[in-house]
Amino acid sequence: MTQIPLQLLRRHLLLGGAALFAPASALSQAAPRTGTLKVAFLGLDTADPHRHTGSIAVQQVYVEGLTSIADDGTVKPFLATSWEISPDGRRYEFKIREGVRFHNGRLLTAEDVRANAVRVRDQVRGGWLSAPMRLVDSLEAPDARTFVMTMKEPYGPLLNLLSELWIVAPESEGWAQTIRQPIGTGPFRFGRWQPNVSFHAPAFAQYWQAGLPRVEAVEFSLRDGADLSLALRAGDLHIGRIGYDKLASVRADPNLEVRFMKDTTWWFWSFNNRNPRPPFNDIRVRQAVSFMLDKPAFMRFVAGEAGTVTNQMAAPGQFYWDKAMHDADAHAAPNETRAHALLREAGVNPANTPCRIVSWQSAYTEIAVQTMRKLGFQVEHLALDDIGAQRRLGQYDWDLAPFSSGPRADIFLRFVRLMSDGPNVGLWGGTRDAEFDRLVRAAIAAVDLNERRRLYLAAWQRAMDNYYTVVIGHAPEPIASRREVTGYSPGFTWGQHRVDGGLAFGALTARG
Amino acid sequence: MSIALQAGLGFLRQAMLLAGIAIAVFLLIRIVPGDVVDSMALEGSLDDEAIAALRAELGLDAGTLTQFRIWVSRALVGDFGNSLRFDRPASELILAALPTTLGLAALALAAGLALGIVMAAAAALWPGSALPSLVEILNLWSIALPTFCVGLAAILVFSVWLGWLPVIGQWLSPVLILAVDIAGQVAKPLHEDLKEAATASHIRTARAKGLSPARIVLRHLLPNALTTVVALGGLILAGLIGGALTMEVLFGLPGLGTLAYQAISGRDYPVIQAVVLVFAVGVVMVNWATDAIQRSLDPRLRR
Amino acid sequence: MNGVPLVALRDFRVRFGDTTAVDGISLTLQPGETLALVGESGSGKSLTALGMAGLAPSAAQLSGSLRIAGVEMLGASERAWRARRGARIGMVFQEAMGSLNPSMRIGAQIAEAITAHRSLPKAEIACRVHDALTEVGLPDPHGKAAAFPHQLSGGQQQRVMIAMALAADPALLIADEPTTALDTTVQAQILALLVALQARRGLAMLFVSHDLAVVEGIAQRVAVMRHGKVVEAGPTAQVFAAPSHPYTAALLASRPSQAQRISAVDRRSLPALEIEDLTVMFRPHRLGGAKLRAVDGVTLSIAAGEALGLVGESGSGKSTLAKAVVGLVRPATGSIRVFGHDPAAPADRKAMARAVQMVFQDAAGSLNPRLTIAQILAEPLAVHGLAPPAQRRARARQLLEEVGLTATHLDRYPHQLSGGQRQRVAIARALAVDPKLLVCDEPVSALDMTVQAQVLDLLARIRRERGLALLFIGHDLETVGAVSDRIAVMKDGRVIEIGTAEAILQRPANAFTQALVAAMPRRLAGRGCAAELLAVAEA
Amino acid sequence: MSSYGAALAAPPRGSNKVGFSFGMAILGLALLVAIIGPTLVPHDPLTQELAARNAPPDAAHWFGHDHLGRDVLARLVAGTRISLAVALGATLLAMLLGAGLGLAAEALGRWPSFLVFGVFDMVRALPSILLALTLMVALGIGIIPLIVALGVAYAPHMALVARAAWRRESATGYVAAARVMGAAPLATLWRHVLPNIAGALVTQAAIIMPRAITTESVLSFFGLGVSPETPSWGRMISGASRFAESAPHAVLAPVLALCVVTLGFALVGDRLRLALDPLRERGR
Repeated sequence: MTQIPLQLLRRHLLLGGAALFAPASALSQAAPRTGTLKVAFLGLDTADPHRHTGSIAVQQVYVEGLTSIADDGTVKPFLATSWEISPDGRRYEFKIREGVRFHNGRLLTAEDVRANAVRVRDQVRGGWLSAPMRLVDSLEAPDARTFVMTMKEPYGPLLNLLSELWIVAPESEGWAQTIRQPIGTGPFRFGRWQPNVSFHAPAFAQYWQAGLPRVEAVEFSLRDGADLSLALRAGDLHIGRIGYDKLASVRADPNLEVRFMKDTTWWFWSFNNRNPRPPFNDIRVRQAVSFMLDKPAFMRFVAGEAGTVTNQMAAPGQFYWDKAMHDADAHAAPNETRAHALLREAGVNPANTPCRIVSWQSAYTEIAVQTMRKLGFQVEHLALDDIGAQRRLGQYDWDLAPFSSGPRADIFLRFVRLMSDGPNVGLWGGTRDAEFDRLVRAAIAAVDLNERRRLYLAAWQRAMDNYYTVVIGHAPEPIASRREVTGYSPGFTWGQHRVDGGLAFGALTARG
Repeated sequence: MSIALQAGLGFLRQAMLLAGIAIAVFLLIRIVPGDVVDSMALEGSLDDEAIAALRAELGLDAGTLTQFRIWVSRALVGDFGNSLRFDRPASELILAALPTTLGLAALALAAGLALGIVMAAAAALWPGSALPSLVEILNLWSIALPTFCVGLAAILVFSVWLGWLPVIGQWLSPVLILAVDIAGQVAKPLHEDLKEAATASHIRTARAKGLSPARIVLRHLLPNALTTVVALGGLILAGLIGGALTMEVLFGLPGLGTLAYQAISGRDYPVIQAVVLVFAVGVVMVNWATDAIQRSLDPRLRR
Repeated sequence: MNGVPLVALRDFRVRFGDTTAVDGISLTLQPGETLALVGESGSGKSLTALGMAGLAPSAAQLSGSLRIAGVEMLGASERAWRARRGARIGMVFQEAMGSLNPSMRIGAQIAEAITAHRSLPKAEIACRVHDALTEVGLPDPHGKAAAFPHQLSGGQQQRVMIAMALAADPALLIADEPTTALDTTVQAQILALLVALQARRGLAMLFVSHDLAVVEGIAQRVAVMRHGKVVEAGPTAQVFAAPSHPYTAALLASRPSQAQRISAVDRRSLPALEIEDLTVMFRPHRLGGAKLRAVDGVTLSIAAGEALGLVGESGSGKSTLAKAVVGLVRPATGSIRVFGHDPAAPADRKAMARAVQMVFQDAAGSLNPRLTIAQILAEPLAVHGLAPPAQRRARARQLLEEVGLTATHLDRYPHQLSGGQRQRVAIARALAVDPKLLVCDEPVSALDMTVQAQVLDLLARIRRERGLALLFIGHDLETVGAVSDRIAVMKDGRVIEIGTAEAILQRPANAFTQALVAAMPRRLAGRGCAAELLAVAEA
Repeated sequence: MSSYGAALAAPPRGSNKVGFSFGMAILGLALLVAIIGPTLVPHDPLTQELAARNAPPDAAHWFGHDHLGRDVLARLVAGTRISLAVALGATLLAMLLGAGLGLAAEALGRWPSFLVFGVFDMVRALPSILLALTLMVALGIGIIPLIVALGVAYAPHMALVARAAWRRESATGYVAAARVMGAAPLATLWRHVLPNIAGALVTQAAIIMPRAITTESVLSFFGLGVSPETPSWGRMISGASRFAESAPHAVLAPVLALCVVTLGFALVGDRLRLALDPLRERGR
């Protein structure tokens, strides 16, 4: 990941890129589709693409958005060919791509887009889009090719978030309630779905990008809990996430190739910020804990060579990452002496101080537990399943929470976690800091990109100073694919179909 | 009293049992902290207002009693409600998962019983051979080796190292593992039963008639030991319905066990209730059938 | 009686490791002859019988010589034995119910005995099964062939066993205590049947029994066994008339005699027991079943010091009556008064317990296997505070001595005692509280003949010494008659006849009582001829 | 010699005896390890040496390191204590709940018994793993919830065994004799009934204990059970199973320990069943 992509600067000024793809050549159209790609990423919980966004990996293959997050993390035109943003940053005018067909053969119009936006605004609670949708002033489709979205106030992350506003034909079964058979525009159709088992999506012959997709169908394995690396090695899967702990064994297999996602997963320890219990409300104690942290060892443990240590929510090299801030990290390496000194200074005797740690059941949480134990605290560890942890975090009767969080379509989706009214903030200690909120709000309202970056960094500096959440490091998720798969590469987010890559580009060559 | 009346009374008792289980399950689920809205909030962004609205929409904010009344009135007509996670009727999910579990249980039980009975009978026929020891070993195997340990080993050996079997979705390993486990549970008690039955007076009578050993084992010993097999089979099948859970999860088979496991960790109330009820119906039916079969096998119990 | 004997045992021994169960016996059995093998439990008689059919347990080591029709069979192959069993040797066992396969139809079980030795067409087999069932006097042979064993009565089951044993037309029938488990009237019928069949078919029969009296009417020769040895053998008449061995004499003398009857009846004071119109019902085993009326309107009384014998066959309700008397079951209607008090709802449970005690049929089951004899005898003393802890052992010893045991038994466990000794301990326990009424529920029927006599003697002596009233329950008139002043006969929950012992035994009025009297082994023996038995069989 | 004839010969005891001694030896050793083992192993079961992740056995660490660089031997030994404690606790709870409630209800009369055993029947109709799974989610993870979940799941088995023994004992001649003797019902219960029920319960306990150990490991494998760093065998298996290929020692050690101890219980339980089952033979 190199320097700040220029597009980021440009996109808000007015232009979306022009149509990226040349008209279909007769040659590529002629290439026959062969084989079924067997893949495994995240699950699929609902057939309704608007319901909530937990199934982004799977549903992107049959529905598409106006925009798409490209490999470099920038937002690109997709179902929209271009857009214009008014100078005050409130009015977005999208030009809708021509020749895009729904799976039922009907052509996409601006009115379809508007209907989808209205449905999400009025019917869907929760999800990433709920916050921007609350800020919508009006949704209009003045003509068949134009969609206009007017906001009550400027909202910087909108274009990125629109990459997850899936466009579904309003005639889809269940539109009024819950969509059961979505009719999208994606390269694959919504085929046979067996919850928890598999999802079969056959290729869409009239897909608007000529020559795509290159396989007859994709089949997602939706079983969770199974060790995918074994299935990959055995040839039962073509592409799948494997986890860092299987990296070595997968790499040793000549039939498999490992690539990394473009955005990162990040690891952090949060303190209880909503209702901190003494002595963890003392900044010196928080500091002591942070000095005890062996970030390099931790990152080596969770991600091996793939991990990098830093102190920010943006990964090193990304636009919103700051090198000076990174270099000033006091906790880049552990300092046990300082840790103990700080505790003494705060008058804390850890031996008679209970410390309740809430976490998931991943192995890395045990490092946190052992660290606190080493510091001398009486540790009580509640290792829970997803929902159990969620519930427990919401009670705010704990002291420390080691967690991780995955790739997101926009940096705002990371910052929002520390805001007073943010979604699902338990993992980050339920921070309530008016000044932090103000800085982030200013950042998303800022039309100028550098100003936005400055405000985000200021907000983050405040979070670091107060030790709300201590970032340990980042690592991209490894995705393994078998050698017979060509053309596929993992993207910035989990979405498996995007403007410049994904399953539509994947092809199968004969084995051996 | 006629068989039909007896069976009817037995059935009534089981129905009462099921009603009790339904209530218990409903209450039990309510103890579990967290609900599906928590689970949705986890994946997306839900603020407190949205969470409250969602709970109201799903009827989760109503009183327990009200929820129960609604649930019962619908469950009686086969409507267990929609899965909260999948937006699909729970009954549909169960119907989709049922064949896998039934198939797994039936195959494992058939293979296991066959192996167990043959081993026990053979060991009774040739007590001097290695067979009785083999029965003992098989029994210790099934007691000492948890199926999930064997399952892990099987995946590693047969699917990864040898590459003979697929890792997910294959049936051979789980069926074999369960079958051997069942055989071990059946063979020993049956063998002991046969040995003990061999001391019964009517076996002495059979010998006094000059019957051949094979005829005595097949015609006199096994039929009388069959009630043991049926009783054991009933117990095992009831246990197997639960034991299949481990195998299903381990081998990624889309059965009821997997469904139950995921529903429990996902707080998918309607599915949990439905699955547990289906399990309970299964166990109750098995017990009832076991009883009925035993009755029909032993002429002394027919009346 | 010449030529090759059918069975010849010479110096026949059966050993289990170091213990010798059968210790060198020599016997012969000629075709058409009936030999009775008599002895008490553990004498080796059954083992000898099983050995003759090659059915001795595999742990047994056999030695000596066993020739069947001249062929040495010791060490013969299983195949050779199989060819003889059923075809040459038929066997009938004591417990018919257990000896029949419960889950196989009777016809099939008999057919099997035929087809094991020769193949015949199906119709022929069915025909033979029918004949076999007819021959043993079973009504509706067709229906019986299709029935399961449990659908038949005990006597019918034993008839089936006999039919099965004879189905393949053997020359030798081994009958191992074939009548012991049956009611006395049925016993007589089965004996008669065996005698008739033996005569009709010219069978050789080995008749094994613990009861010398039974043997007298059916065997030409008798062999008496004790501790694995034949102590006396000879023609039946000779053995009975002039036993040469003291053990045989003891066996013969062990038949209870009326001479033991004594009377200390006190009719003036409060009766020991008064039962009026007593009915006891049992809840049905299954829901919806009819209630069982075990005791149905019984009225009787026992004066202080009197002995009442209650006789009846299994299922007659006599044991239930006994339990009601000690308060173990509650009456449905009617009243029971033990010295004027109701045992089911006693004002004072302990006082009631001191008034009436019970001796159970199954002595082994009535003694807790985890306690020593001293502990068992100390329990009533402790419950009623009859002796301070320090003296309980001494008192227990006195009680043991009273029932003819010694202090050495104090520290043993029940299973280390013989059956007779256990019953003595049970009696001692009952006597510990010094009761005035003793209820004895078949106290001797599980015991050997000589032991029976001893226990009956003991009961008589105790009664005499203590002036006890006695309710003595039994299934056999001879035993009951030996201890009772009066006898009541029960059938189907009712008392059908009651009177003095002499009256019942000499002049029974009721037809059933007459059958009971007629079936007394001594009576059978007294008539001593097969013709009489045949007459009974026909009845 | 005929085959079934041989079966007639000896009661099936001889071979058990060796097995019994062997089983007792295993259990004795396990108990010893649970009690004094942790003081003998020079390593801490929780200390992580991240540099030595999945390191194979060597002279200082006989069983090697696990995926977090912890000493496998130390964890195995500490796990023996926890696994045995969980099994014992669950079994005792099952006994208390099952036998206690069951017998109390049975003593109280027909209706209490009908109700209580109705509840037990209901619990029994749910697969124990499913029940434990639900209970664990409800109660949270940890040793005490685990003991409660397993105890509740196994209580009905204990109750049935206790009731059967109770009914059998109540029908014996010596209980009748004690009643006729005028002994108080409670005294009879204490002196004659309970000692014999205890035998049946001990036998059942020997059957339940290994099941409890196994179920603990299955629950832990599913992410329930005790908290992850707690060195129970189930947690060790579930943690190390992902590395079974690269570090087989870390998963083999707890699996073998589990198998051996269940084997010990099986061998001992088998013998106990024969020795204490009053249906078979009285007296010793």
